[in-house]
Amino acid sequence: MDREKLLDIYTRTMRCARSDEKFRSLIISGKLATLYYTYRGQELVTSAMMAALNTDDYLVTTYRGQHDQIAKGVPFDLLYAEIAGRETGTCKGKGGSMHITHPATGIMVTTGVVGSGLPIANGLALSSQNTKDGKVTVCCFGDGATNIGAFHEAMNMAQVWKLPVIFFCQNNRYGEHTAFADHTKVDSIVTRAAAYGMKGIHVDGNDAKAMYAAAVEAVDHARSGKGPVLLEAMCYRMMGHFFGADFSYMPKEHLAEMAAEDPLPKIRALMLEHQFTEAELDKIVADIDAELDAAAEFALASPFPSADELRIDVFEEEIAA
Amino acid sequence: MDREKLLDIYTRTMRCARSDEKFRSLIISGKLATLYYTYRGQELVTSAMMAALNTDDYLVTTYRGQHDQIAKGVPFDLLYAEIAGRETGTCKGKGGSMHITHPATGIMVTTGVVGSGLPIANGLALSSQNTKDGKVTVCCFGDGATNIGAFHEAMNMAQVWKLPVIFFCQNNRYGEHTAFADHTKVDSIVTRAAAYGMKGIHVDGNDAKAMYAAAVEAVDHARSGKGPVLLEAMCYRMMGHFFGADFSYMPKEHLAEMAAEDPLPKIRALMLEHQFTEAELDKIVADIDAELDAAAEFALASPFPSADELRIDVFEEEIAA
Amino acid sequence: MSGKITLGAAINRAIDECMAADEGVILLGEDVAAKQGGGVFKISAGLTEKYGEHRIRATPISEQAIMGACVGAALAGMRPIAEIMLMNFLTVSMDQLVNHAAKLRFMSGGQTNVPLVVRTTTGVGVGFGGQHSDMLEAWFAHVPGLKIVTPSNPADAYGLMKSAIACNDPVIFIENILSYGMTAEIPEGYEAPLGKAAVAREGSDVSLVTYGRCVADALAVAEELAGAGVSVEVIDLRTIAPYDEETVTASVAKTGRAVVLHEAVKQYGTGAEIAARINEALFGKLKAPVQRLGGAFSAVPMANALEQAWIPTKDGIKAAVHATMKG
Amino acid sequence: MSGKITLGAAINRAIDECMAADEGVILLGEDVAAKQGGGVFKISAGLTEKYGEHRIRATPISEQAIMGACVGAALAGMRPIAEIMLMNFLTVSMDQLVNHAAKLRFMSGGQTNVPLVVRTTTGVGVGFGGQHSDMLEAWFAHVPGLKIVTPSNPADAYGLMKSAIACNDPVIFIENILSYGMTAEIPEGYEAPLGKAAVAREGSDVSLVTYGRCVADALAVAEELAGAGVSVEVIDLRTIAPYDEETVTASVAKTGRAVVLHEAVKQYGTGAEIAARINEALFGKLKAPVQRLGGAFSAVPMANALEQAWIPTKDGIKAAVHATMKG
Ligand SMILES: Cc1ncc(C[n+]2csc(CCOP(=O)(O)OP(=O)(O)O)c2C)c(N)n1
Ligand SMILES: Cc1ncc(C[n+]2csc(CCOP(=O)(O)OP(=O)(O)O)c2C)c(N)n1
Ligand SMILES: [Mg+2]
Ligand SMILES: [Mg+2]
Repeated sequence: MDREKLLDIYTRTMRCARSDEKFRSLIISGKLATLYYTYRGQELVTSAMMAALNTDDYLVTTYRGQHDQIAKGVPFDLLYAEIAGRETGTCKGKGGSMHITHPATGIMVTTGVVGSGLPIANGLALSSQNTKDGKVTVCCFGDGATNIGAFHEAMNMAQVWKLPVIFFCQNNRYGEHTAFADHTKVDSIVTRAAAYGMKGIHVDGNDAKAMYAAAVEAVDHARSGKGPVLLEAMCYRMMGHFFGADFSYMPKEHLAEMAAEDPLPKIRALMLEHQFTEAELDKIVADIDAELDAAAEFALASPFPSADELRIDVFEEEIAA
Repeated sequence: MDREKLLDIYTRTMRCARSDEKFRSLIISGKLATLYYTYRGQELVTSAMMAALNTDDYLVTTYRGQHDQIAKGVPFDLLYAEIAGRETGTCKGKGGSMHITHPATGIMVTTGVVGSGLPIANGLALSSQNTKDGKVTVCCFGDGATNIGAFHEAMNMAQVWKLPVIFFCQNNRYGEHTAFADHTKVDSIVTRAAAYGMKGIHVDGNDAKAMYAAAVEAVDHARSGKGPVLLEAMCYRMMGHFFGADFSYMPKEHLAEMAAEDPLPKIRALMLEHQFTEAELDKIVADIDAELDAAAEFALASPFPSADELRIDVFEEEIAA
Repeated sequence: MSGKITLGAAINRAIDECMAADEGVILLGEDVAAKQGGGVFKISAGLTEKYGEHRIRATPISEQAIMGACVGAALAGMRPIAEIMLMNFLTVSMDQLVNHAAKLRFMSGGQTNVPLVVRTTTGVGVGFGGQHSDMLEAWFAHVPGLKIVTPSNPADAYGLMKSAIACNDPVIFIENILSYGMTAEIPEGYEAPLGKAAVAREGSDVSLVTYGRCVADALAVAEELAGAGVSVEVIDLRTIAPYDEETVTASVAKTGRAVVLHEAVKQYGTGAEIAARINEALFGKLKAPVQRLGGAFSAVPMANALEQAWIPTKDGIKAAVHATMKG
Repeated sequence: MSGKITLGAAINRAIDECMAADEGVILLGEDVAAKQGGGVFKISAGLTEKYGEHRIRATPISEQAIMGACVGAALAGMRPIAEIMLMNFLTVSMDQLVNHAAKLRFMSGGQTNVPLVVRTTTGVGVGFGGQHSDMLEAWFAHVPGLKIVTPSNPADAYGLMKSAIACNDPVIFIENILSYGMTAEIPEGYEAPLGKAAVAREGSDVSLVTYGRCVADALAVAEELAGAGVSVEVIDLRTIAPYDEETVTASVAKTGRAVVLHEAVKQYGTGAEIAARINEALFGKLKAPVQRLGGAFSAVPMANALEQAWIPTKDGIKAAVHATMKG
């Protein structure tokens, strides 16, 4: 992997990491009251994936997908305004953190219903297949989502039609409070690809090089018309199901393993190995923090949507007051 | 397989076969007007399966499950009355051919919604697991049903809980007008068992000995507490999706292959091999036909349900007129 | 475009014309392609030959995936038509339809929209029993973001389908198995805009508000009662929701009497909302209580004897009209 | 049983007592067992320790399988409770609930029945947005075979849950996230039978018919208006469907004025059926048009500013009551 790409992945990773810090500090300080599904521990898996995509490739993600959206390129100011419920947000405050949409960066759907993104991703990919626009669609979801019917139906249909879609399972080993081994009796989600005759890739998502290589392999496969891919990236959810939620149900051994696999120190070490200087890295982080401060300020200073918005966007035509 | 068991399987098979003939003749002659999903070609697979069960084991089947119900033991007279929409039917005529229920022979649900039987079968098996009543639950469904979400959710849950349930896929190679290869990109449904860590068995359902051995293996596994089994029995749907429906979409080669695999001549030949005489076999068929004639007569002579039935069985308490 | 055609053929013609005009119009559903014979009810017969399997896509039995794929394709700018074989099977795809198709325009603040048509058929009186006959339009009417239409005749089947495909929001297009065979000529350039009811028959004594297959019964009853000196105005809503309240209110304001009729279960059916609004709009001006007619409060029974007792009959409709005349 | 407890704890107590009394009572749902902390809302806390993992079963994320397993267990004679974390997720299990749980008693001619309780929670005002806040009771009220209850206070949460578990037919038990914290003492041996409304406050001028979380707002408004000389009778339906029409009709017959209030979207909500029946029962006897209040006609917005504008407010309720007093 060349230094430029590594820098790209590092930058996306730190944008995710710093934003997560920022959101949590805004919530703790009471400046922001919102349900926030922190993705702490999953910054690198998605950054390496998005670094293998074009901006106009489609993304479908979940309530926990702020890292996916940031790595895909959603502007901080619009994201922060949306999560703060302001009219300047990506969705005028109507969607909120669970429903970020930003077509300009290919973010077509963020769903709060587990597994529901996969069938929709097929439709985006179907349109690319018919219009030959060359796009691939990446659909992010978790390990727990692989036990719901929509996953199964979408996997099979994608393979039947050889759709250019990548089912990107960020296996963080927990679905809410339930450990992977308690909801699934196979060692790896990728086993399920075989049930559809689909290409499957299993990778340690916190290994930047392996993760990026897997992402490129998946994207090349899908973009070249060879069909869908199930890409399972192993990672950890380093906090509770949502920020503030207790996670005492995680065993000590798991917490220790998790701490050892924290992607942030790992990627920083990798950068230094590649002759990036501490100063260079700190500068990147400082710039991101400045951008985040401005975004938060913009968001919190923005007006709330007016009640008229309840009559707008229900249908194309506005509903009479 | 001992002669007695073979005779048992033959008898069940012929009960299915003769009843199918009878229904079709009643429909053709205009004596009966109903939507009838003939199972022609699938008589043996289910007879060998049911011969491995006890009468009080649970059965869940589909709109096409008349053969499953007959092989399980539902009395002809109640079955015919139900399908004729009479108050003397298993369900007082309220259910009809798609919803035969007969708890006395373990027939708990017949569903018209593809795939919906599997989650329900888990519940029946769960009750056996908790009450330790020693029963196993057999759930019949087709190849097409294996692409719907309910199949996936039920398979995974059954394995997570090691439920005493047998998912009995009668792979007749078509889902309505769609050929197996056009809706599924794996050679065999049993491949999917591995996606759940479940035991899977694939068998030529028209080979009586192999089919019965597979059924026994599955039942022993489930009943002994080792967990669920996905049993895929290959067979053919020798007519259209429902009786009278065109099936010109089936390729010539398929029709030829199908004719060569007709289970009825095959099992008769097998009986003769086992020193049963033509006379013995004909006597069995004659007795079945007599029973069927009586059943049809009983059904068609029975009264229609009264309109009051619309207020009964909605809730436990009758609805006021 | 001359000569009588069936209601089924009228739907096929509308889809055909839209597919010819716009590459983005596609059809997804079980058995819909040529290889499977153009659908169980043959509504898409002949379309694969013209537009190819990439636009007429026969699917696995996967209603969630069908609906979801259509939602995604619509988000990307296509105009997908999802065929859900029977209305009861919509129960399998409610999440995609209700939590996604209906809400994405709103939740995205108008950045995306879902120009989707969901074709589905159903109907009581076919002998399909409890899991294949339900009319569930009241559920969808309760969901902001969804439009629901149903044709009572071939011309409207053609016109409403063209309007539904042209609509930039999700539209549920309800077909009735028993209506497929109705034949009529489609007037050249016939149009049936969404949200506009049709006065199927003018009258002065009682307004009979209905839609879909029931319209035929309503017209038959109106004809018969005309003989008996009762003038019944029949309103065919065509768009079930959001419905043409203006036309309904105007009619009832004129007659002072209303009967609301549908095949769906009466309780909590669309008739409840229509009756409630009539009462709100014309409080004190009605000559009699609004009469509501609908299916019985039970699952649809399979036995023909019971099924016929389940649906509103012409005699029942007559009785309801007479009841309003007492006031 | 003395001392104040929360509504959540009251539900837990009812389930606990039923589990102690009957081996057949089991609970299935995501994260419900001890290992997962007794559910996201901790309603099943402590039960696994008492009754074991074979009766308190944490499930994979599979609502169809959860509902189906409960249907099957119920058919076999158990009394399962399905916890569907949030009401919107019922959209994933509609087939099992509507085509199976609700219909099997009827379709089997009474040979089988489904003593199932579906627990689910929801609520507007929590900031959960478009896919986690819906009130869908009107859908289920339209389905013959289903009963729907919702408690407005801890005592009824306890009493209704015990009645629901004892019922031999499927009951949907709707909880409201914002009500879990309400505290009260549960009277010794308190009972809340299905199908019986409660007159939460007697009054003579206007009948305010509502249920669930809205009851608290209704009572607050009634108290306030009492000062202004308007006597409001508050009816808490408790069983949303089939509802206690006798109590509602008697109350409105007395007051001559009615306001129907719920959090669900107003259009095609349960209020439409209730208003329609009030008009049918008391035609010509009402002093004013029945007023209906419900959620706005849009998806539930996430922004708090919009969410507060979406739900019926106390001011809105007051205005509706005053509107009826004009008549
Ligand atoms: C259909 C459905 N059921 C339940 C939920 C509640 N829920 C929200 S997140 C979640 C866990 C999902 O786990 P996983 O798929 O592993 O994703 P992660 O949260 O770990 O990223 C659950 C059960 C939901 N949103 N949708
Ligand atoms: C959810 C659902 N979708 C569609 C249908 C319509 N339908 C009835 S039978 C059938 C084909 C089922 O094929 P398979 O599972 O192979 O069973 P077989 O009919 O071959 O026995 C379909 C699509 C249905 N009943 N339920
Ligand atoms: Mg997870
Ligand atoms: Mg088949």
